[in-house]
Amino acid sequence: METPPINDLSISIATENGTGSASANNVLFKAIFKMGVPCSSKNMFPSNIQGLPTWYQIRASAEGYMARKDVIDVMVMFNDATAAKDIYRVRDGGIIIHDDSNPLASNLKRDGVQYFGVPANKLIQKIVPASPLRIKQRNMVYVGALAYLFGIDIETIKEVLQDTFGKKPAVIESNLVCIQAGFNHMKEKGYTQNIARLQTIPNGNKGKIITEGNTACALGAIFGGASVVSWYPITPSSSLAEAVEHYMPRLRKKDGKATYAIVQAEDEIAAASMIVGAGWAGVRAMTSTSGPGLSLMNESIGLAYFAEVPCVFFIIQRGGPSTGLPTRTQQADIQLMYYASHGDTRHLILIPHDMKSCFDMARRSFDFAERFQTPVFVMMDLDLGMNLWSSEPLKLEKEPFDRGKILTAEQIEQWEKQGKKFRRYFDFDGDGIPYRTLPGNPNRKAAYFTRGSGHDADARYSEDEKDYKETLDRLRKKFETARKYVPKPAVEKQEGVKTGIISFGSSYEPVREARDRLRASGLKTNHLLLRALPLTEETKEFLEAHEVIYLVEQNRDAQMASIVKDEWPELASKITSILVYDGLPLTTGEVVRQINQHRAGGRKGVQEWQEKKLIA
Amino acid sequence: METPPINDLSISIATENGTGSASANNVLFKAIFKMGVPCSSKNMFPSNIQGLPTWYQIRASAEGYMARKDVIDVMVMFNDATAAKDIYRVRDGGIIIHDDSNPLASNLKRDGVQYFGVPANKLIQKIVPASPLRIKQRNMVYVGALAYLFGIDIETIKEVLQDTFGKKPAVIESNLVCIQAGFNHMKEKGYTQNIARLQTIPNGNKGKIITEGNTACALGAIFGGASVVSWYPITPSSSLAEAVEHYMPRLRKKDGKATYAIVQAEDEIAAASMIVGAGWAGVRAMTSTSGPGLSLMNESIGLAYFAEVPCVFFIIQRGGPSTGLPTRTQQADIQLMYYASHGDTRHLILIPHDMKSCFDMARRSFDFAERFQTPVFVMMDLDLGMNLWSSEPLKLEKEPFDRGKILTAEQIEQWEKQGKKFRRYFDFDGDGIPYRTLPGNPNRKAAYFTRGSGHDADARYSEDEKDYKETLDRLRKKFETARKYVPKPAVEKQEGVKTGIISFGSSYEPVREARDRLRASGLKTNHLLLRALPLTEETKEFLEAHEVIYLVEQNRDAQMASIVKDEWPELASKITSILVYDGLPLTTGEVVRQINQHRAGGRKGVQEWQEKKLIA
Amino acid sequence: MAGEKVNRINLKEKDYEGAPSTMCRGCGHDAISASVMRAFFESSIDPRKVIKLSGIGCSSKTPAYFLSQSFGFNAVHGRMSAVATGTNIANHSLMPIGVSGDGDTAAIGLGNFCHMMRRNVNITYIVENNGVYGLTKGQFSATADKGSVMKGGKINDNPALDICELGIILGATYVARSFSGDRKQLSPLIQGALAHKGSAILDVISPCVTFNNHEGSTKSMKYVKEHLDPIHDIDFIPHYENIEVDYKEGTDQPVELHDGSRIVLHKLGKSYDPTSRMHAMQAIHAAVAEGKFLTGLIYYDPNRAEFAEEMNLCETPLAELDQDVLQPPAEMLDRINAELMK
Amino acid sequence: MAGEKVNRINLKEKDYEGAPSTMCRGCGHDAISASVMRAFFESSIDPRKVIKLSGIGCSSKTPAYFLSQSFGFNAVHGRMSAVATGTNIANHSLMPIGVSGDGDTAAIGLGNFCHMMRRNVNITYIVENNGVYGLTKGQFSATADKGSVMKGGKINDNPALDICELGIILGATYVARSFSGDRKQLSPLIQGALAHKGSAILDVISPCVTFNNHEGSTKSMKYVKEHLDPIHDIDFIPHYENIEVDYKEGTDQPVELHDGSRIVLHKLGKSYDPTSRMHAMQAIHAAVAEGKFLTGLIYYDPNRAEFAEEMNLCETPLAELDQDVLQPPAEMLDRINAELMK
Ligand SMILES: Cc1ncc(C[n+]2csc(CCOP(=O)(O)OP(=O)(O)O)c2C)c(N)n1
Ligand SMILES: Cc1ncc(C[n+]2csc(CCOP(=O)(O)OP(=O)(O)O)c2C)c(N)n1
Ligand code: SF4
Ligand code: SF4
Ligand SMILES: [Mg+2]
Ligand SMILES: [Mg+2]
Repeated sequence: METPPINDLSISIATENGTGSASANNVLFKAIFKMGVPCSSKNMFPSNIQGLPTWYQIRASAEGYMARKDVIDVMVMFNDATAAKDIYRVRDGGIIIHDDSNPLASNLKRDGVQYFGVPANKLIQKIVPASPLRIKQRNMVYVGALAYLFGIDIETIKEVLQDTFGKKPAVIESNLVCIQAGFNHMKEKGYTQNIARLQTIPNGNKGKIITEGNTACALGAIFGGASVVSWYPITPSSSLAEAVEHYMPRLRKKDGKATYAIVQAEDEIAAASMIVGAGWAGVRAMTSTSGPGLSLMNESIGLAYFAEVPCVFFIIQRGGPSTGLPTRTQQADIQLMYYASHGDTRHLILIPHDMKSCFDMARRSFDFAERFQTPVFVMMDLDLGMNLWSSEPLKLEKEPFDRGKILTAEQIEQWEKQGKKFRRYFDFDGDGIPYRTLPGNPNRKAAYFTRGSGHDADARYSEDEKDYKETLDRLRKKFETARKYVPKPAVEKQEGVKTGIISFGSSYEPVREARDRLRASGLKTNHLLLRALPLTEETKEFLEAHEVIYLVEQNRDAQMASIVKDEWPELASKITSILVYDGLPLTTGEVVRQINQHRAGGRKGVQEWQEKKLIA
Repeated sequence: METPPINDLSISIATENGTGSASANNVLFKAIFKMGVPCSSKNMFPSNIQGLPTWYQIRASAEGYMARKDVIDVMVMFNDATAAKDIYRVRDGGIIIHDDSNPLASNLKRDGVQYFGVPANKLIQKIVPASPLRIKQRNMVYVGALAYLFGIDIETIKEVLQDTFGKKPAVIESNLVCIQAGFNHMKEKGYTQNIARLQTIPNGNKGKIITEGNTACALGAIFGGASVVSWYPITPSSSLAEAVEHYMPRLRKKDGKATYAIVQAEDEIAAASMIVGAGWAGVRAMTSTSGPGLSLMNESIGLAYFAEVPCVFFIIQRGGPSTGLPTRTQQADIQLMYYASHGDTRHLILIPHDMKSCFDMARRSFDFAERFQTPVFVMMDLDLGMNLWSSEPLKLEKEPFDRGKILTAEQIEQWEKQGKKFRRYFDFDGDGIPYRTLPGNPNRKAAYFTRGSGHDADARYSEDEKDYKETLDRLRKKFETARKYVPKPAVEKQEGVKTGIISFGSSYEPVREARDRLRASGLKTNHLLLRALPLTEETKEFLEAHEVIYLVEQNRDAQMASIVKDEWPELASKITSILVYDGLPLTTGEVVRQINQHRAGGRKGVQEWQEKKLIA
Repeated sequence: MAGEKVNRINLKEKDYEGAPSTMCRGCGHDAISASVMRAFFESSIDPRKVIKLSGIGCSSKTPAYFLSQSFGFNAVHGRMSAVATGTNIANHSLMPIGVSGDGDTAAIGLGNFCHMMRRNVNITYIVENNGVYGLTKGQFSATADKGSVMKGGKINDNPALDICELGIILGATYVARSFSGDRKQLSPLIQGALAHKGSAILDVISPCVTFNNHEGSTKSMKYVKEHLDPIHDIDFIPHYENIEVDYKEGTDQPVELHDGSRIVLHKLGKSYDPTSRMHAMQAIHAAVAEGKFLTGLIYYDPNRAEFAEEMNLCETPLAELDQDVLQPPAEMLDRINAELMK
Repeated sequence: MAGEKVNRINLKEKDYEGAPSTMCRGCGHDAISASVMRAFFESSIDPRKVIKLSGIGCSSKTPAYFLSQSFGFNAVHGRMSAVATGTNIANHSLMPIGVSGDGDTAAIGLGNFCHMMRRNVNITYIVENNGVYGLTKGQFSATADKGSVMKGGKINDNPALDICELGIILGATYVARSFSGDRKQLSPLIQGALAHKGSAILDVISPCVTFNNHEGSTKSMKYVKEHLDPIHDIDFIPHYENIEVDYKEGTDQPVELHDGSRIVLHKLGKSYDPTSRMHAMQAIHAAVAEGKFLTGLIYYDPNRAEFAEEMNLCETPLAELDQDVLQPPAEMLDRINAELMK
């Protein structure tokens, strides 16, 4: 019997939410991580609190691929409601683990897979004292079963329990008993499998952290000096604001007093209006929301754009339109962010793709907002924001805040000595960025009247057509200036390669793996990682340098492609969109599948294919 | 002395708002119209109620051009606040009419123009009894003065007064006295001028109506069966809702009871939500708003899109972003309408360009909304909506309402006999359009549960990835189906002509005149009038058929061009955008100027020029 | 057997049922749904004449769990009141029942809610009031008591907004409060609301078993607390029983919530006259002063016309009018054209 | 001469002036601006310590017409209360004065307005209440009296929303009403509001000379009416005088508006105790019952802490903190990294 692959495994755990599986899954994932095995997890949870199906998919990958694996090797079938479908989610030759306290229903039998039963229910009756908590412990049983089958040693699991519940020995105990029971049961039955084994890699994950993008953003914002945070709860953005609430008290107290203010607003319009007020008053202000909130914030965003007030919007994208799928992932709010609000508006967008860039861009977003005196978006999605990602530790670049062009009372005086007078909306430097003063500035010439209505360079009310056009042109010029400042795309390029792939955000990881697979199958590709809007020269050059460009995005309407077309139509016609929008974290396989499909059909085939796809 | 040009004249009347000039201007305009002379007027009013500058520009054009004329022949200088600027708005050789009750200030003198004084203030002291009304009558004096100078005979004016104030003889009297006084004064002084004369054209305007686009839309909506109207006041859209309020009682009563309901909502979010509720309940529902309201409506629009509820949004565009210039015109909400709300959304937009199309499209908009079970936008702008346009009479096409796919109780029964069961969101016909039932349908199988969250073909709550993707794909397919239904562009085409112009909405009239001027100067152009989104094949063919295409739009960011680029990037790269966005009604001259500028620079020059323009 | 019992229109109780609930076990919202079904059954209302409306939240999901033969519209967050206003004038012959939450109604939806009541739009509007945002995992809502403690220890420092007080001063014409577990009081109150033409507001205290967590909680369910792991406790929800109460008019009823905290209900007595605004306000204030929740029909105005009536709409619902009624004759347009020629 | 008179901080009255007004002549809003300037002058407040806020409307334009040395923010329609909440926590050392209208506050802004008061955000919030949307040409607002007639003859059939009543039940801590022309009463009330820490709501009746048009109007200004042409009468606005009143505490004052209609003001007496919620509500109801507007300081709560205080903010305004305070040391991040490794 040949030796099984090492550390290459995907496990999907199907349970009902509210039954306590999350902590079991967490223990399992952390244990694999502690073994030093590169691993990732994707949590596919429902939009309610208790009683609906939820899946937790863990991937162990010797090569260190973090994307959701497209095949499932092992299915933990602990939810009767979805069992009939779940048995077909596992690959041929895969394994199904089920609770055989009762015999397996006939409709849950299929060929080509191995069934392992573990009588979790029966076991907990014995070992867990009667209490509402019992069902919860049932989940720990499959942890033990998996540990035995794939070789996670109990010691590692103990360490994880220690790390997590250190302060609650009772919890450690009761969990361990159940894990042990699952482990022993498999052992006694002498179950074996040969599809994969997990093997400790010494120092494999040494120095690595595990966190969610929302946490990384929250920390970045705090270290970036965010001082007013106003938000309204909405999945999947709440956990960002709540992480800020969690860390602020430790990080931002001054002799017992807060150097920050967090407001749970009454709605998103209020949240946005509050940070516009706060940004105008001179603090670094932020909010976090998702699609529906973004729609509601449109008017306030336009006010910030036209009155030139710095503020930061963290947008954690979820399945739209409307309420859509609140607990599923998507990248379909791109155009709404970029063109947000009525009238001629264009906005700056930062696009993180991993934990480090979440932290760094969150921190820098306030520099951009203040430098350009405009709303700045940090574009996230549920996969990046709410799933666990392993990463190098977050690092604080020691650099001064860029507060942009703020004039103090003294500076105004000096200006006057030079015969120069403060004019709020005058383009002194020819870059479209005016100077601002902050309320409370004691200089009698510092005050100005801000408005969302027409104004002249001195912030006076004006309906004059020249004043109006000048303002619009300067705002556009400011936007053009920003192109030189925003983070440049990261390009991986080999001479002579004619196929390019463009990706951004949470698509980066699956695309990275897809490129390896394509290379293996004979297709070399270059890659450009978009990290910000507006687009920059690098992207233009990348388009010029390749014959076919695949632009991968997680939406239906090729929204990013549309923005590229707007900039360089003649080049953009080379683009073939890879569109995935089923709400699940993007898989490598889907990217590869679509790219191969195009190549099969050739360029024309591609168009047909896209046509078909759009209306398929 | 050579004879002056006949019926080719532009008069700009500068006054202060709230002083009663509007009725004087109205009398003057109507009088010229009654003479049979083709004429148009543009009202440039401030965003307050009393005391700010306002200009009323009348154009008489023998050739029947209705666009704002780029040169002003006569300036009625009745507002001291703007006089210093106004004297330079009039062309060299033009005429300035001023109130010489007091001597003309030296800073108001300039060369190259004729000054005619009329002591309006002094005159009204004599002829109008003391009352707050006196100042108002002062305006009638310049009406008389102009009548004398350009040959409007007093009889015609009397008729107009009769038409307008028929029920108030006192008003007719008091106005006439002042007009006469102005007339006589010029006569006594023996003033003459030679720049233009107005001459009666028998039956010139016979059978023509004068109205505003908002009125035409209101009538169209009423005749289209609009039954629930919910709106929140905002310039320049209020007059549309108010016209509906004005006409409904006459047109839509059934034995004393209303067959309609009009609600002045508490805000735009409520207005939009109300019509979504009403559309779902089965009536033809509409709202009207402008930029800020559109921004606020984004969430409800997304709900209507995803839950597939018919409703109509009249968007009267004004100067943005934010509060911007509420009383100035623009076409800068195009992208926000087309992509409104978060997630993957695309919307149907109808684009009227004259009074007839305002009426027809407003009426048809409900057919499209119900046929496609989706929000429909009617894209207007302030120039089209609030200025007076002369037009052929509005005509009611006798055609049945298209209520789309609505199933009655009986139909459901029949279906069942055929073994077919009603499924709210199932694509029975392969066109992406499902069948719907209306609340109150007595068939026990008729009811369904509507939601903005994920659902399956039977309107059941679903988070399943296949259900979700199927819904998104069907919605896109429905949108593609709509391409075959929406109004096609109107194309004026000559073989062999290589230059094309694309325009839409209020740009049509200036472009029509611009094409004549360009032809005169040797450039033949073909023209395509966009009348709806999504774009259709005709536009593609037009792009293919021409070497250079000028796309005229009244915004900064070439928003319509961006949508064209999104459809056909390789063709769109031929487009050169003509962008005008100073908030004033588009002039022929500006269109011609920009086109010639491009041709001078050639294709390359064009790009540079646009670059410059964007960041100028 | 309930299954056999039929009402005046020959429908069984199960004819008023809906899809299976997805609420947490023991959630007050399910108890309210039960009272809603009971009320419709008792009042013998034809489900096909009813429309169900809601916003977004756990509470707003519940209309899917009763009256499956009725049309339903689960709108967006906070907009049920505006959507209801629209459906109401579009078809005034339908009977609207709306279910919302304290977040949906008193936070994002507050403005629209107030204006709906000002217009006295005809609706039975139930606020399933648990003081938290359940669906987004337990943040405070505007009706949370000042000083109450959230899972995680955060303390609420804003005063609670009183839905009934608001209803009374804004023009609602039927204002009542009850408790989710008091079916004997609640379902008649709902029947009354359904019979009433105008805005009938029911503020129903409905404990959230998962996130309601007042200081009392430390005292309660010791064992569970100790053994719940701190990070993931929201991931596990013990199976609670619905709390039922049954007490006399004019009396107090202390209620122990799932987390061990206590509230006191006071049921209005027979003598109480609900037709005076000032009395109603005073009664509420008095109860609050004693730390009690007043329950029962607190305010009632039988005289004010509902919105659709104020609009002077024709008998036939607008939604049922045909083109021949909706489209004026062409001659009318000609007449208007003539006017526009002057 | 006023010009020479200086206050405690050596500023002249003209140091409190702003740009020329663009209101209609005789508009109540201008009279209120005058009282605002007077109040700031009398209280000797440094304009550089003040921020002016507003929404959208004629009323909301007025902050440009006073205190030109103060920073100002004319926000979007209905959002002043939320913007003010943000500015307040960003820099609690500034003194915010907000001017809004009845449309801005009671229609589109109602929800945010209520929540601002619930939080007791520190602000002097003036509602220039004319019962109409002035800037959009005279539609009814939510504070228009039921039954009042609009230019064009439309009749309002919704009850008027009472800003003061709302303020009292939602937690505002200083609630007063006055009349634009009553400078003697108004400017001290404003001074009191400026001195108060918390949400101070002033509901100031401020006649719109152009669009206020109650039934009384037929009786009034006969000559003008007859000679105004029907279509364009909004295009002409006769020059009205501002209506001034001056009357004793505890007495009534009938006021004839520009269009001939009449309202009756009743000024609270010295004996009145504003610190009881219930009394305040009763006083308002009593006056309404007699068809009068109660004026004066109706409710006052000196004890409740303002929002910024509840937030436990540091002395230095957040807006004045530097990077060394705002950015935690790198070691803190290392510690967190360590935690995230478990
Ligand atoms: C515009 C918008 N903002 C935020 C959300 C997220 N959200 C969903 S439910 C909810 C609050 C629900 O609270 P409540 O109305 O009290 O209902 P409960 O769950 O407590 O019954 C929120 C904020 C949303 N769906 N839409
Ligand atoms: C979002 C939005 N909707 C509508 C408008 C149009 N609008 C401007 S002012 C106003 C109402 C003003 O009424 P009020 O607040 O009472 O002020 P007043 O003019 O009466 O002093 C409206 C509806 C707007 N500017 N923004
Ligand atoms: S979270 Fe609370 S409100 Fe929501 S279903 Fe569970 S118990 Fe009910
Ligand atoms: S319209 Fe009314 S509110 Fe506005 S400025 Fe004129 S008088 Fe004042
Ligand atoms: Mg709740
Ligand atoms: Mg007003």
